[in-house]
Amino acid sequence: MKQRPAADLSGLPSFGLGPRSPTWWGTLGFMALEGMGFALAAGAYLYLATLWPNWRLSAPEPNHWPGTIVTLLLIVSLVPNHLLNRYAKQCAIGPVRIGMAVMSLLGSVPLIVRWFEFPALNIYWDTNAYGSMLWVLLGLHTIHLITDVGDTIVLTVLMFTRHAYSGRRFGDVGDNVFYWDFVVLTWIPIYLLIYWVPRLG
Amino acid sequence: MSSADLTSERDLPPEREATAKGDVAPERDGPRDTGMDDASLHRWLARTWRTPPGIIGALSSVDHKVVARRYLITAFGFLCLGGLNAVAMRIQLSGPQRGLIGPDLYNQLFTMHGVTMMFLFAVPIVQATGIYLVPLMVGSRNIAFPRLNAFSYWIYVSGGLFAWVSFALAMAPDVGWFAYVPLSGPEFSPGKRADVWAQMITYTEVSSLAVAVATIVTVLKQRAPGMSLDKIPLYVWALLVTSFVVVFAMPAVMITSTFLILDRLVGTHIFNPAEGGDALLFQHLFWFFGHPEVYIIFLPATGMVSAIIPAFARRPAFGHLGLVLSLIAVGFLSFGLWVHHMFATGLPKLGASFFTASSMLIAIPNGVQIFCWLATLWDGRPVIRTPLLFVFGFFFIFVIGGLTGVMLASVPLDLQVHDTYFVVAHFHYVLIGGSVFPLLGAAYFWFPKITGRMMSERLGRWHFWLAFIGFNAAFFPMHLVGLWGMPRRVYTYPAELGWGNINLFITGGAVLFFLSFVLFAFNLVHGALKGAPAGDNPWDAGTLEWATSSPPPSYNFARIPIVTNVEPLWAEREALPVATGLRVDVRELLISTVAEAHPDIREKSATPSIWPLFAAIAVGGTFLYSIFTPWAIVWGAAPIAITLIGWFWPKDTPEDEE
Amino acid sequence: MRLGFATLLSVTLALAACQREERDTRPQSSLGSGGQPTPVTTLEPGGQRPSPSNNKAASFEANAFHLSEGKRLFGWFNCSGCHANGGGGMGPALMDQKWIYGSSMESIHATIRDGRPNGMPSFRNKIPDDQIWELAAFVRSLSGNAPSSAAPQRNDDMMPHPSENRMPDAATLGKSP
Amino acid sequence: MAFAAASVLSLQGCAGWQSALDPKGPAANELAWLIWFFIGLCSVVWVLVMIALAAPLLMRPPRRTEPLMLDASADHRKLRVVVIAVGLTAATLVGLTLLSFFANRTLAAIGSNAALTIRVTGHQWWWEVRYEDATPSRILTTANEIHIPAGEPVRLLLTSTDVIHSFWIPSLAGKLDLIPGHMNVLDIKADKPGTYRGQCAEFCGAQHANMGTFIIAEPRAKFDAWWNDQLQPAAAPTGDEAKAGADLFLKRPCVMCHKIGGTPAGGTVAPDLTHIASRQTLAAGTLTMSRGNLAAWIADPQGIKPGSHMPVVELNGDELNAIVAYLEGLK
Repeated sequence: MKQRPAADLSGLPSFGLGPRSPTWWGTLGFMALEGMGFALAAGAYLYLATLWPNWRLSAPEPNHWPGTIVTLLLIVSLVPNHLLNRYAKQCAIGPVRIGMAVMSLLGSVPLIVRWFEFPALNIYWDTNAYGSMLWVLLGLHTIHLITDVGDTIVLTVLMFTRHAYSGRRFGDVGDNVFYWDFVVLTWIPIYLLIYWVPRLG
Repeated sequence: MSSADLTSERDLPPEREATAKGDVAPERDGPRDTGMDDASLHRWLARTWRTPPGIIGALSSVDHKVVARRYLITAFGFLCLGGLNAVAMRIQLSGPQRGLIGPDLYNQLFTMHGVTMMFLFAVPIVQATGIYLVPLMVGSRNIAFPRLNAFSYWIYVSGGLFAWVSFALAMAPDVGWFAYVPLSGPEFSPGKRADVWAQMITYTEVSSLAVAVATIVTVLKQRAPGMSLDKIPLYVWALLVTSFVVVFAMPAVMITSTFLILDRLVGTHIFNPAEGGDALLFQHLFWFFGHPEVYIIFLPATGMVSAIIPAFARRPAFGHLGLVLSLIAVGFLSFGLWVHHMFATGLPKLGASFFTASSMLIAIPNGVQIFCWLATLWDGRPVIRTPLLFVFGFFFIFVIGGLTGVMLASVPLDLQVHDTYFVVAHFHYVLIGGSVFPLLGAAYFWFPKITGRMMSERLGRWHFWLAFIGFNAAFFPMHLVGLWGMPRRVYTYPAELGWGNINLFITGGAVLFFLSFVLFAFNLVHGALKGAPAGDNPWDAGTLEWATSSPPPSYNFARIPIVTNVEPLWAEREALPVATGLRVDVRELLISTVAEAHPDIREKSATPSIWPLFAAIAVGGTFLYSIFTPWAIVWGAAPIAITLIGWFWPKDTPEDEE
Repeated sequence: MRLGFATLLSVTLALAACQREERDTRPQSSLGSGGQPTPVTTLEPGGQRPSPSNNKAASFEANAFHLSEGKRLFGWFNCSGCHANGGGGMGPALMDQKWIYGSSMESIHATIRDGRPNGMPSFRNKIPDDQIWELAAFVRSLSGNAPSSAAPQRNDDMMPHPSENRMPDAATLGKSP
Repeated sequence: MAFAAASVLSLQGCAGWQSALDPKGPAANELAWLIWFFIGLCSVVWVLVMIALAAPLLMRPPRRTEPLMLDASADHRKLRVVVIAVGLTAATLVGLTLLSFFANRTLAAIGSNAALTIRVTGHQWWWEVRYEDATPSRILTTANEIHIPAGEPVRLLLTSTDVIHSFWIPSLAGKLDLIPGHMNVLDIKADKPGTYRGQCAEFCGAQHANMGTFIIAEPRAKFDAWWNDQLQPAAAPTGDEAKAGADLFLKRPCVMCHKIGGTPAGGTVAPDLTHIASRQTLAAGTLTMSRGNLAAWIADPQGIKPGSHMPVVELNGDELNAIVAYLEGLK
């Protein structure tokens, strides 16, 4: 089919940060489907919780301290997270490298505390449905945490290599920050479901 | 809005960064396509966008057309396998107390028929047509996240292989395609059969979720300049809405199958009524996905009908806005009516009547679509060709299916027909009528674009009438035998109930219907080898995929077209306005803003890579191993991490460095 | 390369899976053949009973269908009346590694069929031969001696002990679930 | 065309044994009327849509030449037609929803004052039936066939001990699932005496196809006589073959699962055989009761219902005859 040039795109930039870049939308897509997964797991938990008179099915209360510590750590980590985001927008390689290192650390520490959270539930996953749901919710978020911290560490290593000096890398850092907010956001309702809803029943 | 004023200063995005920012290395500029003659432009772009030669090259291809062709062929293969299942079942049911197939094999057969048709054929094939057509229709050079798209095919085909190899090893699931607990639970389903069901779902859902995310981002961010929201073709709208339904529905079945595998393998009690669980929780979780699933299969078919009718009615679709809004309405409402699958479980009647209302409500947007299509056809005598014949077949059959659906939506009536052959007739009418007939029409419609050759019109008509008569002969009497009390999924039935003759008639129809697919397969092969050359636009249709050659080159468009109308080729008859300025030495495509599709970024597109295949093998192996031991997740984590790092790690190609 | 890997995988799967998944509901011995050997004495020292070694045991001990049937019959025939849920009561415990009359399929089959001194009744004509093999296979799985992919999984009831597919092997107690 | 042929087929097939179109109870009547009303209305709607589809072909309007050249007034007329059609569709759907809602209400009112309560428990591939009564001595347990007084509402309490089944007698009422961990209530009423067949309607494993059940509606007097007769212990065997059969029953695997009232056999995991000969069918509606079928079922249950929980018991010829003779006596 015959063509006639009618617009010139040569002046356009070769990368974009935030919602201008498709990877940001891809991250949002995966957040939507993982968020839906968490919502359904929480829905199943509440379905069973409202089915039985005493939801703990005569099991002891979970010890909420390790969970509370993880929650505080995650909330605290939001501050450096957004500082890192500002530096990523300015594509400043120095502060971004430091920020990524800090975020890798602030990602790994909750993981270590999370190791002690499982025994603090005071119940095994195969004791009853209450125990199963606690382990399922905590397990889902732990896998979520591990994959994202792994991703952050790999990106941190990448930012210290010669590949770091590209606009797309700073876009990736921005997306990682965006995803970390999501990981922290999903933990809050799950934390309440695991440690405080059983105390109501 | 004519294309001339598009390039005026006002329309370009506000903050245009001319200079490089912060520590970003300046882009090493390469030759541009501005002012380049067509021959050298084609030579440059063909070399930049070609799929590397050889086996490894083929396995590492990320061209959306190559991946889509593989999807289409694999899905058609599974359609034939599922069809053979159906014929075997029908022969066993052709008379009372037949001894041909015992209950154990029959239960595996009908489960594999359902699983293959729903998870291995219907969803993948509609998404595959989307993978092929959406980038072409929005005027882009490749799908967004091309490596994720390649990965999704490898996961899908290993899931299909996993299911059918299990069937060969007498390990196929035998608990029905929706595998209710406690029958599929740990106590009543010994061995690994129900685990195969649960894990096969995980494979196919990971694959369709990946495709859905890729499709959404392609439609939102990679549209040609000028293709604002009101100029997006209806087929692309249908795929966009379907992808959103996939993103919000598929996690439900992944949660359901994960909970089932946890109950079976590590002894959790999520569905154990004696230890605090509940059997109905499974049904709620499954059908929350189950009903959107059938709309995931149906909505792309409405997109195909919305593409075929305007081409043969020789006018843009009537009520474009009405069709788009009803697509979105069906997408939302499909999440609100899953309980109509559970009317017979003894739920409180008031709750059930709410779902009667919502099930009836969804018939209204479907009605709007039907009436808008009919109105499009009223505007002049349409050109009658095979694709339009299949659309007429779609109208005839789908409306019957829709109306029996309205019958099923009423709680009291459903209690008489639930889980009987009336329901089997209903969902075959809406699935085969609603999705397979438009799919066959789409095959005849886009076959010339995919292969560059026309399919034979004569064989096409023979195929249509054989399929139409065979389908109705097979499935319409099922309404009767269902009302006569024949339940679903029975491997045989007593002689004195008088269902023998009508079942024999149904079996005859089913064989006829199967033969029509044999004829279709012959027509496909014949067309591909000896079909008449098709040229760019055999049907003189209006959307962008007809602007490029057939089959399209690896880079789709030499220059990105500019869109001025919802049917661009009809609006710009003499010459297509195009945008120039993209680099030709590196894989580059245009990223545009979401609402108005203003050109925004010259984004690099991922180069071919073998890592998606390795990642699929690692993920697939972990899924397979995890039905034997929960430690598979731990042992599988390392290979998955390694292959993913290999996939994303930049490789010094210009695409990765800019 | 992928094709080779796929066929190799399916062959290994074929051997394990076919054997685990086959569901033959018809007994090997046809009607009235009555092939049960008559015991010579009622007493026998701990260990192997000299019964003809037929391969019936092999087709039962690793078959998921027969193991699950064995678990159902263990409940239906009220074996738990004396053996509790395997922990032992009036009858000896079946989950530990102590076997008074031998732990092989043939020995357990003989125990159920001919009974044992101190209270184990003889179910000779009371339970069809195939079902005795199924019960024997299940009893072995109670102490973790059945392959975990074929062993029965949890019941839809209150849980007296971890399901058989997650039981550590009583003898070694080292095997992970 | 196909629709016309099929509707002819359906008319003669109305009097099916197990058919929703052959109602014998108030609930099924209401539903049959509802089914025919929906079929009629939907057929009219379908025919209208087909006419609208065929219009452009039959009336042969001129073929369009320029795709984008649209006639605004014609499009406006089309818009009006589409809006009217959508309005009609919405109205019809609201009407059908209300119709279903009211049908639901009349169904609920049918069994509200049921005097008799029967607990039906679903097992893998047979139905355990237990008649509840205030005085414990009158509580009766039987299997697969449910006798009810004709003309009176009966309350069925449905639950299951293994997988999900679904209790469905098409000519009396809609179906209702039997779910482990749940107790569902189904009220049924048979207008006239008669035998109404039903079948499990939720896939429940290997023998889902052969899990039939019968509702036998009888006049009140006959029903009470049947109940009292069923409460009696098993009839003593007469004739030495039957005596040998009774003795064999206690020596062979039968005693491990089945119960015969008045004898040491007390297994409750399988159907109660105290009055087996008084039932019309065997093996959950799979075989009609006769000496030949009784012998065939005992000799080779896995041939008739492969996968059923009844094992193949090794009996030689005369042992089989003895047991059959004994069981035939248990009226």
